[in-house]
Amino acid sequence: MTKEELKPILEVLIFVSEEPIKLKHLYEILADEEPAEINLAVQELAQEFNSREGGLEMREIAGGWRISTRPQYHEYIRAYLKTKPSAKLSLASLETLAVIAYKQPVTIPEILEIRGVSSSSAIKTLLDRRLIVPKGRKECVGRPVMYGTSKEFLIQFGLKDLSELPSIEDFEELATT
Amino acid sequence: MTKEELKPILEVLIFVSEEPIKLKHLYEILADEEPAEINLAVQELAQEFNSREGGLEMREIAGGWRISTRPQYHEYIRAYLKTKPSAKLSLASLETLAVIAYKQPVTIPEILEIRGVSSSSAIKTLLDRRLIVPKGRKECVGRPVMYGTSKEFLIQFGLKDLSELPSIEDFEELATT
Amino acid sequence: MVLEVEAIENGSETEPQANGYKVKLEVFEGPLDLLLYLIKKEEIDIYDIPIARITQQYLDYLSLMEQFDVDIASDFLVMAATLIQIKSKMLLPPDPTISGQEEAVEDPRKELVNRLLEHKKFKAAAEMLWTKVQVEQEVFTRALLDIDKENTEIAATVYDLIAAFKTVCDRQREEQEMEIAHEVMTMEQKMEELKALFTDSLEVNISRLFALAKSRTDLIMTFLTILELVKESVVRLIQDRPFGEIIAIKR
Repeated sequence: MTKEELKPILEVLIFVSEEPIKLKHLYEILADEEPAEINLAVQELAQEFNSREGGLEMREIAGGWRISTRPQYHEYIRAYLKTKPSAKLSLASLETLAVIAYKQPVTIPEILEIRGVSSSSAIKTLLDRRLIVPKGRKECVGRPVMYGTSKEFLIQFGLKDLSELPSIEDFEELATT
Repeated sequence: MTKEELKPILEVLIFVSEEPIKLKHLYEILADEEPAEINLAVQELAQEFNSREGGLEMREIAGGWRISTRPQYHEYIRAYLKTKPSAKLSLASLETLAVIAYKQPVTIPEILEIRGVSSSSAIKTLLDRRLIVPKGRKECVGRPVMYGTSKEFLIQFGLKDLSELPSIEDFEELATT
Repeated sequence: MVLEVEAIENGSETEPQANGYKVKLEVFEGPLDLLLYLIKKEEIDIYDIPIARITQQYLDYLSLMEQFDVDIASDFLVMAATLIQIKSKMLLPPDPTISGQEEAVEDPRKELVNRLLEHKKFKAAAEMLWTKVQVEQEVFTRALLDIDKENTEIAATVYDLIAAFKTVCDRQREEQEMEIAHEVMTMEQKMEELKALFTDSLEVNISRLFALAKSRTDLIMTFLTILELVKESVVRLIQDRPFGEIIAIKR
């Protein structure tokens, strides 16, 4: 393989590696190539990559090579993290939300009964994300608060109204056939 | 900010974003810049980035921008990451997916009509692989669930958006020969 | 047609010898696929299908499937009925009440031809998707960065929601079934269960027996049964020091 053929291969390997990739690893993957040839190609590649003066740079770090962002752009990364979409839910929150969506209005003790585990922190997350709202109190001992899904819930899950929620039956036939 | 100052910042943001980053999101982070200016800078950046002919490329996919490896280097990456390609979709699943992609939102009975065969297990596979999502219910007898393709579909099939799919009429010629 | 080849390889293909001819029995996705196959094999113009001939071949194929014990899906039988219906319509003489010039009589094959063409289009579209996914499977994105780990949770769609609800319901049902199953256990049954334990070992730590209990009721039953076993002199209990472990020893 020529040095020019080697370079893009080295570039992708450096890019996909979770840790800085060591030369030793590169020799292993490219076992047909001379280590000296690989060394030279990596050096040239890094020089070319960095001469672009782009936002990314290729650096040797902790005995390996990696592609990272140049330090001067850190504030934009912070700005990105702040605006990062956070419509993601943990499995516990998702299960709790599912119970509330399908059994609403429902109280915390009832959710505990159905899920078999305490759901207080999940309820807090769902309230913070405005996916659920309190819907009055249940007329029984202790008058616990009942919860239901919000308008925000419909928006995030792309539903016109609650009747659009698929039912268990809709999916049961899929699983059995 | 000049366009030349914008480009490395955009490069960094495209790199750090886990999902293809949407222009809208870039406008939000760079709120002081003109959207038109950002659009132009992204276009130029991508052109420059790709003109290097390195192992990486900047592409518009699923309505956003991302940096990924060029397909021709996959065997070296697999050798290094020791990953296997994910299981192939069956013919039945792909045909069902094609019907959903072109006829969305579409119900199971409608898919049956076109394919002439029950597609329940294919639908289950597609749902499990997140390629399709339920999209409400059809206002007709039985209110069946309608299905459409997901963002994951665009990513896995390398499409900018649904309009990038060749029109179904383009297949007419193939069908009659 | 790569896809077709693959489907055939994956399907249960048999090559039995029938009437001296080598018959290749392919498993088709559905009746439309079978029809398209027959049309292609016979090099027939899709717009002018000799319906009697194709119907016969279609039925022959179904009976062949039957001979080899391949389950025939109802979709195939529906299509057989449709073909026979079209065939009989075509045998009917033209309605004399309609004047010949109007040409108002629609070709009975028209709807079927449209369905076949539509189906073929989607088969071609499926192939296009197959090619695309092949390429994209060879594309990789960067490795996880530290900042990704701040949000390792799962993105959710309506399908995830119903799947989560189903998981919760299944779990609840299982728990209820377990409770019911154990509540009906009588003391005699519990006695048998514990005696069986003592056939394997001469001594058992009774805290282990309590740990095996699957519900509160089961726990109480275990306790009562141990007392009964002591009363019947099947086992004796010893404790080598105050507050130490209690061991049941077979007499």
